[in-house]
Amino acid sequence: MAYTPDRSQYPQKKADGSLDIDLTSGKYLKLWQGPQHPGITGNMSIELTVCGDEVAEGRTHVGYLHRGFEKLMERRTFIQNFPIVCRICVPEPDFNEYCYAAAVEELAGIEVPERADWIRALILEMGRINSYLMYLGGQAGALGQAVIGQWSTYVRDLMLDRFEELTGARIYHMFIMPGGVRDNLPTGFRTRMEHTLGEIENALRDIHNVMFRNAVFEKRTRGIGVIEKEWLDSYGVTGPCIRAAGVPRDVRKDQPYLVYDQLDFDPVIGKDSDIYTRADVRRRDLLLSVDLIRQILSRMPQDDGPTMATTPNVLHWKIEPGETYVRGECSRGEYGYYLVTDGSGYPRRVNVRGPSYTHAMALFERMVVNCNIADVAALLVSLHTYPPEIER
Amino acid sequence: MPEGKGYKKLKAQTSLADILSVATEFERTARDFYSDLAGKVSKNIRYLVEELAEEEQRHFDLFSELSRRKDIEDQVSQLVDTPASNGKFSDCIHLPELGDKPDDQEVLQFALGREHAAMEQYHSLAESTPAGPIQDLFRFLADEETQHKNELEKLYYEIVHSGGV
Amino acid sequence: MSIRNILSPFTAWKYLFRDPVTIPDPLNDRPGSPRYRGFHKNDMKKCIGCGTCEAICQNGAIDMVAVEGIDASKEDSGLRPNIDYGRCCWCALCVDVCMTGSLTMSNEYKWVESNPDAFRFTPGVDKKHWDNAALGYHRPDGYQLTGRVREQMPELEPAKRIESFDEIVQGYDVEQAKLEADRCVACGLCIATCPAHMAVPDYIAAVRDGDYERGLKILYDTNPFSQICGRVCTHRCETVCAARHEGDPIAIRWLKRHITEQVPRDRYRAIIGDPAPPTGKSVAIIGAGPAGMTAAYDLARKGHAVTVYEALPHAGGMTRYGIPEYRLPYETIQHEMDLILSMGVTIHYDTRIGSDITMQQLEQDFDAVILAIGLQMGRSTRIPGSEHAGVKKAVDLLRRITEGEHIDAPKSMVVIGGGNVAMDIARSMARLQKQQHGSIDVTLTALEDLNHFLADPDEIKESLEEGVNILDSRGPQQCQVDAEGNLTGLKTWKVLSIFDQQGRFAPSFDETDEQIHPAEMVVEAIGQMSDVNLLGEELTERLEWNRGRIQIDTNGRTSESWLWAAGDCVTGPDVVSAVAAGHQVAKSIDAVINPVEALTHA
Amino acid sequence: MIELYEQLKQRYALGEISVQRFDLVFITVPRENLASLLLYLRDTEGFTHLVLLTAVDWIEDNKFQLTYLINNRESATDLGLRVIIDRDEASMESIHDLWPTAATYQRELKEMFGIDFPGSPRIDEDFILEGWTEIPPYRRDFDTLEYSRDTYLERPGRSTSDPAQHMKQLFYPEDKD
Repeated sequence: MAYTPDRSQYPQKKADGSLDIDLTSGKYLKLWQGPQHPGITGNMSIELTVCGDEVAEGRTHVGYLHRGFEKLMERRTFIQNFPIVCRICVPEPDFNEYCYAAAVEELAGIEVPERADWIRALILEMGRINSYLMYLGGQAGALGQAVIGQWSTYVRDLMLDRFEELTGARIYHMFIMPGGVRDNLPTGFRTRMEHTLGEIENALRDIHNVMFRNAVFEKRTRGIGVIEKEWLDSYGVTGPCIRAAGVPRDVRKDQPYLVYDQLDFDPVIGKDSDIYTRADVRRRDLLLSVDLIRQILSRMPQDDGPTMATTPNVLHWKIEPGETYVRGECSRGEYGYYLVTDGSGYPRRVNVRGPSYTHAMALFERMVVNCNIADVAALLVSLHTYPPEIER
Repeated sequence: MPEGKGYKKLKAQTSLADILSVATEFERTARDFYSDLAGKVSKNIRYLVEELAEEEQRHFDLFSELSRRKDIEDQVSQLVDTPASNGKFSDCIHLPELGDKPDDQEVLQFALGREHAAMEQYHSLAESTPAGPIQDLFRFLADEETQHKNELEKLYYEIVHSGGV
Repeated sequence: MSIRNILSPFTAWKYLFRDPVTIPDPLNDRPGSPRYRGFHKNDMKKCIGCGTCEAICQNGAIDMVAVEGIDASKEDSGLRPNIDYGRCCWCALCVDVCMTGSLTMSNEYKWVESNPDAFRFTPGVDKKHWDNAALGYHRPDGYQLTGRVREQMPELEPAKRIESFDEIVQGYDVEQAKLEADRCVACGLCIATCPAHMAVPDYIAAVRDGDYERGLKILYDTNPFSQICGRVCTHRCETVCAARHEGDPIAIRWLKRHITEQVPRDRYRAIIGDPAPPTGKSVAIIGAGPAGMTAAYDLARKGHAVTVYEALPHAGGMTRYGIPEYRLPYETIQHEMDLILSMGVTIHYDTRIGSDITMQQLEQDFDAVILAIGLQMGRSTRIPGSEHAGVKKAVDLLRRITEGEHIDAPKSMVVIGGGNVAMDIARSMARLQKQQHGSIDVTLTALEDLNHFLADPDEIKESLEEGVNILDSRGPQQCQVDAEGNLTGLKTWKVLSIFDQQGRFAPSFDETDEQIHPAEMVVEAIGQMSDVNLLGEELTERLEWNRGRIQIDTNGRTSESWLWAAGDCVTGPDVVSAVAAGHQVAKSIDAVINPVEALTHA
Repeated sequence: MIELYEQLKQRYALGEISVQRFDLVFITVPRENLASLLLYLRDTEGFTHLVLLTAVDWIEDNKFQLTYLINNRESATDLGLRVIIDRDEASMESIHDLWPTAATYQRELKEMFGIDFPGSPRIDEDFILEGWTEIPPYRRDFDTLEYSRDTYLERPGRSTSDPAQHMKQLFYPEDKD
């Protein structure tokens, strides 16, 4: 059982309910975690006000990585935007490519070849696996288990090889473009992918044994960092975070996109809503992705047909006025693009909704209160946040 | 051009120098004819006639030079190797009477007729002459005229058969 | 918590006995995948310097630079993409959009330099170790970012069009024109090739935007024969179009026509605008064809008093008297001419210089004179029998048809010639035959083989569709006349070869392959010449000539300081070249007769 | 979705509706109705998930469009509420009391578009841009290219040629226009 202290005294509150933190009292201390800190996820920092080893207040600071993508996109043509969107999320860039392409296709009225939908789903699941593998290393690392990161990096690298041979690049794939995908699967891809999936399953067995069936890990994560039921809607919680709270929300199932309505799966859920459960939901979701990839490869059209729809000449492609929102279920939750067009050759507005935007800001700031300093890193990682999708 | 007479005259000759002198005479007459014509035709097609006169002058110079050379036999057999195609030409074979004011097409047709006649003449001379330096010389002369005729023919088609819009 | 969860982590020890998974020598043992988007390659033989790669690069990483040793030509700007690897993100949009497929990527991804400027390089020019890499990203088959297929032009069906002289080409509708205009990548390679240097990408952009008034303004800035050129231009622009490398060239001519059709005719004058105030200078122009009327338009717009002398009853020159109405309706020409005349141009029809007025008179009365008399006289083969009354010249017949004269169509006829004039007369006579006899019997013989016809491929195709019997590689030998003196046909020989190695005419014939083509009429359409008799002997002698044509300088000025010459009579047959020449002489004349004005405008 | 629209119309003044997909509809609503509409939709109609809150700058009309995208997780449908507000001294009522997470969105909108949400927690705190002195950068009249030219050095030594201009210089330089 986790230790449950009496929270009634700290931090003290003012009459209006806000925290009464007087730094000169000597009771409180400012503690910065990040932007350079091993216990931080990417380029962000958290400003902690601690009382003893307990956090009284936490503030997320972002802006170390702001590139103004949404604004940049307003002065690039619809095709020119396709290579830049992937940069909004480094470890899992494909959702940007997919959501952007799908939004453009929807507003431009372009029908994508079915083959491209299958390949898109394949890529998104491959990206999800990579994202989870990176997370597992981070989650374990936040609790001192460096070896997990080494194992997951190895199998992730194998998946990067698959990305490289399919898309022509390892990190920024730039393969899903408005109109479809660039190409069919290379010859022999299925065999090599099957080998990679096998390696991933092996690695996950080891990770399960060493990380999850581990007394230390359990002690540090069970009952800690619980997302309360009533926060789920207040803080826009999605993805494994909401599924670990027992709510079977998964865009792939709820509002199936691409070919997900043709695949057999159930959303992976947990019930305790703590760090351990979220990690476990992600581990099982990873295995689900392995299964989905196998399903996709066996069910998709086996021949090499067209993968791109005919688009207008991309050099002066204009789209009628309209607005839409396209979402997908990424490894961290709901990823979505809100696209507004005005009849010109450029988007009027693009807004990127990354799950970290709510998770790492308002939700984290709520959750970190009363948290033990030593658990902050694990808590933050357990929300699986990627700062660039917060500030874009 | 008095074809029969020239043929007889050439055929009668046995010495290389004499043959050359007759041929030289041919070219001189032609040059003088064109030079004379140049003054008569309209200025816009004068270039054609002047070019023809120049060409004949070139032949004339060539023959004059040949007849002066000591090593003429070697020289001729060397030159004989140059092959020249002899494609048939059609609507220009018929020699028109050149009036006072011939147009470009008439001038060209006339010139082509002349070259053709000369070419045939040298060919037949060569055929009725036993192998040796004299035959080689006729062959050479025939090739010269053939080449010139080919050039003129190209010019003819370029000017007359321009194709239209 | 169980004992298992304490022991389980120790399974990690098994990794002690595993081989490392890292690649021992990644610099050499780790080639990029076959479709890896590595360093760029550019095939110098294919690249045309269209700059589309630069246009699509969202990083601004590409500059188009002139390269030593690569000369520009009409179909190649000579520029080559220089890529800044400090900016490139290897998205390969440049490869995808490349109009010729010259730009590709290798699977090489390692490149070490100490000089950062070395990473700005011109692929294909700066030799790199990956230039011959077999693997790397190429645009996959069937994948396209720009349209490849030309919009089909609606046309009358052959059976329908042979019934009358109605215009065959119907013109694009707005939807089609937008789609066709959309294919253009606006590289502008075509501008240099267009004799009038029309701003092609700009007016195509106007079609895309649906802004036809803007389009019309752009057209008439450079071409007062836009309606005419939109129908019958030789469209050399389309032969250098970047789109032709991996698809159909843009239908530039049809788009021009489309603009002129979309603007109501009563709006033209207002869009083009009024001419400048009068300058008090005067110019005479001989010949109301494209060259003469273009010069008239330009000079009148500059405020000069322009008088045009036309020997025939209508303006338009060869566009009217040479081109059949099914290709170019007379009322279109008339509208174009009226527009030019509305700029304040005076025209005297049925007035022949040389007989009605002399050149000397014009020299005296005007500040400058332009000779734009075209090529009105048909050439004859002068084969035996060609002097027969049944042997006609195509240009004469076409002129008579235009004038509305009744022509007795022969039951059978032969046309000699493989150019557009030959097609025009064959198709015109076929229509008359159809009207008068209900059936068509037109044989067309040409020296050239079908692949070397001077006529446009469209003309050949449409002639065949309309029932014209085309016999290629036939050399005319004789017009056959029977004992009663009636023309009975044409004798031809087979042409074995027509060009020599330099591509010059040097036909050779096979006499044994002789054919007689029965015909009541033979029409010669082998070429045209200028009727320069109007100059008079004295002026002819004074002028300098260049191989049969009046010698002009680059501005179209002759050796006589008051006389300029332009159009087919000096540059050979082509509408748009004549328009260009018209502009040229107008500019030159304006600079000479109105030097101050020209200077301030410069 | 159309039924919902008809039903809402009985109670609220609504603007135009655009049906984008069977599961996505945008409705323009007057700003004064927004809060009560959101409350109703959240508590009664099941639109419990605030997907995003963002703005579009219609500078030509001198208006901002605020888009409140809410999602009904049970019926898997999305509803976008568009509120058009004045661009001058732009200000809007905060909805952080309905969704605490909205405070983050509002803070960003304040910074990036200059739209104020009085009462929203930490609304004046810098979000991404510390020490920003220019106009709010996501406004259409902020020119990113100009800003980057003013702020950063161009790499020297680059120059490019337009193919058409280049060919003109080579083949017909005498033509002026």
